[in-house]
Formats: sequence, C-alpha cells, structure tokens
Amino acid sequence: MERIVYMDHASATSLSPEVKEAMMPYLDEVFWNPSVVYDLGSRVKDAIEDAREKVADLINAEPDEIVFTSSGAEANNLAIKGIAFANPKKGKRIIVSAIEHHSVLNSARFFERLGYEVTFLPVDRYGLVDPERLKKAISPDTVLVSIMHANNEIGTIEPIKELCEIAHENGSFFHTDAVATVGNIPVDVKELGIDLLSLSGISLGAPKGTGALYFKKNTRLMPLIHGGIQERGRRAGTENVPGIIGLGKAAELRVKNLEERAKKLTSLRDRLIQGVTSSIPKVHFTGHPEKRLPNHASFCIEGIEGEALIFMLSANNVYANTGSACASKALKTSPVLVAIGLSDVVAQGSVVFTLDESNSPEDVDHVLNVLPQVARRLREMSPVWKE
Amino acid sequence: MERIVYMDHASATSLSPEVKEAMMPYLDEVFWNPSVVYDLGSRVKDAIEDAREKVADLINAEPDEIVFTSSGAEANNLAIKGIAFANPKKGKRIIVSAIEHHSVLNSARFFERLGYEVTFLPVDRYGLVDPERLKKAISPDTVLVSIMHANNEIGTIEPIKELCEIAHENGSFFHTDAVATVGNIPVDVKELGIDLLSLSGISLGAPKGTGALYFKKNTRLMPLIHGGIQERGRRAGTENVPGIIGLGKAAELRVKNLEERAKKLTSLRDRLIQGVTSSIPKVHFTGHPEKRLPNHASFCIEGIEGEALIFMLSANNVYANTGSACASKALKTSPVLVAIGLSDVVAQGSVVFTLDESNSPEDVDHVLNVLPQVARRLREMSPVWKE
Amino acid sequence: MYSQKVMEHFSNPRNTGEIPQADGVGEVGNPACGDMMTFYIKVKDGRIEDVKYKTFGCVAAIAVSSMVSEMVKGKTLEEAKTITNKAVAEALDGLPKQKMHCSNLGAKALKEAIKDYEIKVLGKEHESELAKKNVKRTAECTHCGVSNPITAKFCMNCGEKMED
Amino acid sequence: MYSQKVMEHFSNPRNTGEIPQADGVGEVGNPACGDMMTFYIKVKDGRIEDVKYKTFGCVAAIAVSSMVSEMVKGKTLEEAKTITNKAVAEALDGLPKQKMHCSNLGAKALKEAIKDYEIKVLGKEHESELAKKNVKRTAECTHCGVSNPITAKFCMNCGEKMED
Ligand SMILES: Cc1ncc(COP(=O)(O)O)c(C=O)c1O
Ligand SMILES: Cc1ncc(COP(=O)(O)O)c(C=O)c1O
Ligand code: FES
Ligand code: FES
Repeated sequence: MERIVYMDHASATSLSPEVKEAMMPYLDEVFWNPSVVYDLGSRVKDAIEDAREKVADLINAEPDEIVFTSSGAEANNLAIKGIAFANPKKGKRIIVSAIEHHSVLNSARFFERLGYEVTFLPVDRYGLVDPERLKKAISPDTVLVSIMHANNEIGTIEPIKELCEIAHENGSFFHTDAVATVGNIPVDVKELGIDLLSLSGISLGAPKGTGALYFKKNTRLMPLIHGGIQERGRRAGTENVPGIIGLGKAAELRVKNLEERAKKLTSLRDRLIQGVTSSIPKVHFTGHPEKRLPNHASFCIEGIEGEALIFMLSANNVYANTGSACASKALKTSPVLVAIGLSDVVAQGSVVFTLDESNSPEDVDHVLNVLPQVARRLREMSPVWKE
Repeated sequence: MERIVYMDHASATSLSPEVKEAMMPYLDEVFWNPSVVYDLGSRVKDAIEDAREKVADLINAEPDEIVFTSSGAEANNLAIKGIAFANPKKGKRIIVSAIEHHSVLNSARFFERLGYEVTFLPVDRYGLVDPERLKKAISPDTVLVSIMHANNEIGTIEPIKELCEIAHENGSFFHTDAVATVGNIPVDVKELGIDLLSLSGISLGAPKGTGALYFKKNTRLMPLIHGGIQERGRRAGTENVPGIIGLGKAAELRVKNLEERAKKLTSLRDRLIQGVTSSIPKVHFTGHPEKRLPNHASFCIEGIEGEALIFMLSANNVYANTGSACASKALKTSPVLVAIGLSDVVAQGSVVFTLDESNSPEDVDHVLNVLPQVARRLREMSPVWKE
Repeated sequence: MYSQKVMEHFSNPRNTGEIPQADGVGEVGNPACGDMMTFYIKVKDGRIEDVKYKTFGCVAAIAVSSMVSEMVKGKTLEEAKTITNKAVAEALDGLPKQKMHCSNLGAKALKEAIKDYEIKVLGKEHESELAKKNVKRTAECTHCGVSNPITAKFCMNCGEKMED
Repeated sequence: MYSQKVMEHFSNPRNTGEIPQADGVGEVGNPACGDMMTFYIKVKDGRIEDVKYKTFGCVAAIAVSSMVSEMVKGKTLEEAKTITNKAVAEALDGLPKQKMHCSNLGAKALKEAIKDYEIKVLGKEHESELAKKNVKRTAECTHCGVSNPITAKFCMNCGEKMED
C-alpha cells in the first residue's frame, strides 16, 4: 500500500475509538434533553457536567468557568462581543494583534460600526507581539485586549502572561484565542492570569463543531446566543450533547499524555523543519524557532502558489494546508504572513504542516522526499522563479 | 416488561438507525475539514451541500437560502440580530408576539439596551395573534416582525401568511420561528412569503445541537458568529459535520412521510385530548382546538404544580413536559399561559404531550390510565384544591 | 438532580392531610408563584402531638414538608422552633441549589403554625412582620449572579428573566 | 471541486516553458495577488506555430493556461483572438465560480502576446489600455454579494474581507 501522509491535524482529526465510543450512547440510547425536569434528563445533564469538568481540568479552570460553544470561532465571538456589550462603561476601544484569527478580527471590526475603535498591534518577524507596544497602545477606555496564545499559520507562541498583566494594570479584560495551543501544550488559565480563553474541539481530537470559552468567575458576559437557561444563561439552545461528551473525552485523553505527546511531536517537527530548509533553496521558515507549537512546521516556498502546491502534494499522498483553513479559499494573501514582513509574492507559497501522534518519522521522510520534487516542478513552470 | 411511554418528543428524540448510520462515517473515516483546499475536503463539502439541499427541500427553499446553525435558538438569534444590525436605517422597532420562545424574546430585548423599542403583541385565549393588532402596532420604523409559526407550549398555529403580508406592506422584514412546525406539518417558505425562518434538529429527529435559518435570497444579514467564509460568510466556525449530515438525512426522511405521519399523530392526539378532558375535572385544554400541531396536546390541571406532576408521571413511566424545556427549571409561571389568560395558579399545572410515530394508541390509553390517578393524588395533598 | 431521600419522601409523603380542629395553622407561599404550604399542628403539654400539611409545589416542596413533619412530630414547641432550613435540607441529603428556597418554606410554615397556636392559645403577640421593607435598589440574577436594577425584567448580563 | 479535466491538465500541463526568441510575449496578473501568466508565441504565415507559457497561480490557473495553449496551437491569429473565457472554462468541463477569474487570465495573456506580436512585427498600435478608470463608488462582496463602500475592508454584511 502507498504511504498516505496526513499532516493537517490542525484542520481536522479522525476521532479516536475512545472518543467515538464515548459519544455513541448519546445519539440514541441516552437521548433525553438535558433541560427536562424528569430524572432521565439529569442523566444527560450529569454527563455534560462531567465533560465540563474534564475540559476545565485540561486548562486548570473551575467547571463553572466553562461555557460550551459550537466552535472555536463562536467562543471567540462570545468573548469579544460578550465583554464589549456587557461593559460599555469601561470604554470603546478594543486592542487585538494583527495576526488574530478571522473570528477575532471580524468580531472586533463589528464594533467599529458601533462607534468603537479597534487597534491592531503589529508583530515582529517571528510573529511576536511586543509587550512594549501594548503598553503604548493601551488607553483608559480600552475594554478588551485579545491576543492569541499561538498563531495557527506560523506556530508562534505569544508572551500571554506578560501581555495580560499590562491589560490588567489598565483595568482592561484580557482574552486569548488558545485554539492552537489547548491540547498541544500545557495551558493553565490561572498561571496565565487571563480573563477569557477560547478553545476548539478540532485541535483536541474532539468532534468538529465543538468548542468552549473559559471565563474567570464573576466576569460579566453578554450572551451571544440569547434565550433559555442552558449553560447557566450564558448560551442558549439545546446542547450538542454527543459533541460535548466527545469534547470531554478528548480533553481527558489529552490531559494524560500532553507532555509525552509534545516531546514526540517536537522531534518530528524539528526533523521536518531541518529537512525542508536544507533541501529546498529559497524556502522561508516562518514563525519562531523556539517559542513554537510542538506540532507545527510552516514555510513559504518562493516562486510558487499555495493552492497548486497543496494539490500537487496531495497528488503525491501528502496532505498539508496553506494558511488557515478558513482563508485558504479566499484567494488573498495571508495577513499573518504580511504582518511578519514577507512580501506578497513570497507569502503566496505558504505551506503548513501540523502533526499528530499518528505521524511517524517515516511520514516525515516521505514529505522530505515529495516536497522538493513538487516545488521543483512548480517552479519550472513559474514565471516568477529564476534559478 | 412495563410499558414506558415517552411523549416529550418536542424536547428530544432518539435518532433513527438511518440518521445515525448516515452520520457515522463523518466521525472518523470521512473526517476532513470541509474548508481545506485539497480534494478530500470537497468530499465533506459536497456532503454538507447535499444536506443543505435536503433541508431546503423540506421547506421549499433554495439551497443557498439555508444557513446551518448549532440550534433553533441560534437561528432565532441570527435572524433577529442579523436583520436588526444589517438594516439600522429602516428603524429601531421590533415587533414580536407575547408568546415567542425565549431565544426570540431575549434577542429582541437585547436591542432595548441599544435604543430599540420592542413591541409585544398580545394573543387571544387560543394563543392566536390577531392580524388587526399587528396592523395597529406596526410603524414606519419597524425593521422586523417576528411571530412564531406554532407555539411549543400550546400547539397553536399562527396565521403567518396574513401577518407577513402586513409586515411587507410596511416594508418590514418578517421572521418566523418554525421550530415547532418544520417536520410536523408541511411548511412552504414561498407560500408563506416570509423573509426568514428558523428550524431546529430536535423537532425533526435530527441530532441535538443542529438547526438552520432560511433567509430569502438577497436578504441582508449581519452574521452572529463572525469569522471565516464558512456558510458563505454568514456563519463562521468549523462545521458540525456529523450534525449537519444527520439534519439532512432527517429532513429527507420527514419529507417522505409528512402527511401520513401527521394523520396518524392527529388521531392519537385527539384520542388523548378527548380522554383527558373527559376523565379529569377542572382540566383546561390549552391552545387552539383546530389550528393546532398534529403531535401536540397540552393542558393545565388545576390545583397542582407542574414539576411534581411530571415527576409523579415519570414514576409511572409516563414522560411528558411542563411548559417549554427551557422554562421548566426556571420556576416561573409560563408567560405563554399567562398570555392566553390563565391565572397564575392554573398555569402552574401545565402538562404538554408531544407525540411521535413511535407512540401507539396503547400508549395513549396508558396515559389516560395514569394521569387521572396522579392528578387525584397530588390534588389530595394540595391546599389549593377543593372538590 | 434530587437525592434518593427527596424522591422517597416525594413518592410517599408522610403525614399529609389536614387536622380539622388544629391548635395552630400556618400558611406560607403563594400558589401563583408555584408554591404554597399549609401546616396544621395539634399541641399537647407543650409538645407537637400531631402534625399534618397540605402542599402545592414542586418535588422539593413536597419532600420538604414531609421531612419537616417527621422532624417535629413529638418535639416540644421550643425544640421545633429551632429547626433550620439547613437541617431540613441535610436531612434530605441535600437539595439542588435552585430549590433551597423550598426548604425555607417548610420550616417557615411550621413556625407560622406554632405562632398561630401561641397567639390563639397563649395570647402572644405576633412579632412585627419581619421588617421586610428593606428598600432594595438591586436584585441578583438567580442564574448568573450579577446585580441588576430592580426594574430589570431580564438580567442585563445573561438575559435570563429576572425573578420578581 | 475541480473537474477531472482540470485536474488532468494541472497534473500534466501541455506546452509549458518559454520560447527564447518569441514573436510575441504577453504577461498578465500580479504574483502579489496570487496569479501571473506569461504566454509566448511563435507566428508563421499568420498562424500560431508554437505556444508556450509560464504560470504562477492556483490549480485553475495552471489548467487554464494549459488548455488555452492547446486550443490555439496551429490556429490563425484571428481565430485565436476569438477565444473566450467561457470557451476555455467549457473546454475544462467548467470551473468553480470563485475561480472563473482565472479563465479570464489565460485568454487575456494569449491576446496580449498576439498584440505584442502585432506591434513588434506589424507596427500596430496598442489600443488605449482599456478605459479602466471607471470610478467605482461601491464594491460587491464576493461572498454575499452585498454592495459596500469601496473603503470597506470587510463586508458590512457578512464580515468577510473585501477583495481589493
Ligand atoms: C418554538 C421554539 N423555538 C426555538 C426553540 C429552540 O430550539 P433549540 O433547542 O434547537 O435551540 C425551541 C426549543 O424547544 C422551541 O420550542
Ligand atoms: C487560532 C484559531 N482560532 C480559532 C479557530 C476557529 O476554530 P473553529 O474552527 O472551531 O471555529 C481556528 C481554526 O482553525 C484557529 O486556528
Ligand atoms: S416549589 Fe418552590 S422551588 Fe419548589
Ligand atoms: S490563480 Fe487566480 S483564482 Fe486561480
């Protein structure tokens, strides 16, 4: 059989048998609505609360600080809109980094129409936000600072604790989009000190369409989805019960082997980075070399365009991503890659590998065999490429 | 084996083997993110579009008029906030009926803080909104009228087509929360003429945590969840793929036997209504006797309280609801029952049966055996009850 | 959600009913709000010789009144007066947080019955009805705990309907 | 998402490369925007004797240039000029809606090459560069189709980033 190498785990992962099995009963046997009064409803309710505990455990939070959402994007929207709408008196400025996920950027921009000002903090060539910049940008009317824990396109991990302290000195709330980190590196909300944190099932081995927002106890939050008393009034709508159970199980599994997993993936990642940068000329390794997700290797290959690259890789049984899964069909230069100072042309040739425990050193070697060939082929027919 | 009678199908239904089977592959085998560029992503994307077609078919819409959401509540929030935020020039008045679901009521009330006025239309003793009332209440600055297709607590079906015409003559958008009707009676968006319609998986035999909003082509809509380009920019976040596939399959199954199902349930319903009203003194049948959901029978039993009633029924293997699943734990008198003119005391004794094809005439007879006994026991110990 | 003890008392409530010529009757709650209890006591030699009640309310309300009746039967009036909501809830192996308010009702109704007896039989004055006109400017949402103006119909924070 | 024909041309693009002493060269697009094509033609007796190209761009862009090269090889210049975007897309069994813009590029680059040839060899004048300064006040969002002010960076309606 031909080797198939899937290295796009940040976009989606096949559910493990454990996670799948945990969910199954909640599709038919244990089907009751968790909100009903009779005792059968409590069985489902209890299972949800159990999942909430497991998710809380993964990030060292209390269970009642967790709201389940339908995605990481919803968690980001709930954080930003929830804080801004609930705290109008603090002021009308929101600060985000220039490399946030669309769901953060566009939630912030939504408030521009409501008379808010949004400040975008630049990053350095590694994608790091400079705390000094935040100090300068922050103002008494800044209600919220939102800076992602790690960037999904370049893998850089931001100095959240330091940034959060600056926000708190100013009396501003601090939110971090931790979709790329939770489940990949240890994340401790108390240690970080933040007020709100978003996570998504997709980076945990949980089903798609699941996520959660951590909010520090007593944080005022306007619901994004108004209605009934589900999630203690923070988020209405009948719960995606199987999804929540799957998220809980996945969180439980990750808690157990977080360190070991990170170690394994770091070694694969470094083998990949080392191999790519040494075998392909004019390749730009993107993001920070050390402050970096263990499962993440990203590059820009000069002279070629990302979509063609991804397709030709997939024709050779290698599956990777170009930029974020969301942006990849929007045919635009990635704002993240522009923000770290790459030219538009170079940024076109973006390729991102995200690893998982199912990947082996042989997988990496396969990529190291295929990628240079593919790059060469595409460069040969590129009017932009000159040897 | 003892007979267990579950008659709370509006709260939740066990997935049919067909629906469950349709979802299964999307948990592991076909796990790719639908937004990725490589061909495997298209397989998932195509499956989502297929589901979209099936949901559209169920309500005679076009596929590109459907946005998938994570619940009926989210669909209601998206409709109301989406229209109000996207059309600020039209004006700052929103009209809803007094008996809307919490997710509609609270979405509308959210705008009160933003300087909007919300008008609540009263209903008659059957729960019907009088079109003349809407004519009087509507004003040039009314941006949106939202009136539910059928009420979940009393089963009454509203004259949507007529109400919608009044809104349109005024240049206002019209939304209907059709969570209680879609899948239970034929719903045709073109025939109704409405601009927006919400539906939920829970009333279709689809998984919990699924829903959809229909919006007429070219309707301006501000996203509720901002971010990437999923759902063509209307709703960000990685899709709940198995949920969407389940919703599509469930819609397909309902299209096929909608009429036959309604006929069967109507006869069970009438047997239940007939039996309850004739065997229990001082019981109030709620809602409209004819303009009524085929699967819905609702009552208020004087002298007793709903939660105790539901628990004692469940101790006798009968599962029913009291008011809406959301409100049932809020310990408040149902606003719907107050709106139809019942006194607070009477409204406490609310019990709602929602039927499904899995229910038989014998189930109904079991309820007719148990309910009068339970009512008698609770009344015996009630200080409010006098023979 | 309910303990087995609660369910057991709910399914088989003790001492239900009225006492036709009761020495004291106490009524609390309001059926319009979903809960009302009437306690009846028969007193002999300073002891609660018999106790009965009628309850309109939820599972917790019924279990609480049953438990209160068991706890005070045979007790002296002074002993009975010391019964706390907490003790009732504990005797029931706990009550869900949002139902604690029921446990208050049971003890309250009983104490009202004792007061009624003391006024009728002993001539004691009713204490000035709990100086309960403490003018509140804010109300806490029972769902999310955030303070709201008392005029708020829905919680500003979580959007849930405010209890009146 | 792509037709088999597209994938086939992408995987095995025909006529790739440069023509060192080309009679006409046409270049369109901008690599900074993700797509650029350069077409080279050799003309003999008013016919396109040879055609080659280099393409920087997506799968569709590569397939389109390959298809255009096949379609015009051996054709007269006048025939080649009549090639339409639609014809190219059809020959590829269709292109995804959001990729139609690529099909334009292929025909455009070829026509630029013909123009270049005509100027260089026949002395024809370039037509005044498409009166393309039609001052637009609004831009349509490519996702939801709603009109936005040209200054909008994100669609007012769906929030998606606006194309420049
Ligand atoms: C009339 C009505 N609208 C909306 C909803 C909310 O649907 P969901 O539970 O999927 O959020 C319900 C749920 O019971 C309902 O009955
Ligand atoms: C950094 C980051 N934030 C948020 C999201 C959105 O998560 P979801 O896809 O669950 O909506 C993603 C998804 O790729 C992400 O990478
Ligand atoms: S009747 Fe009051 S909460 Fe139980
Ligand atoms: S390169 Fe332009 S859309 Fe293909």
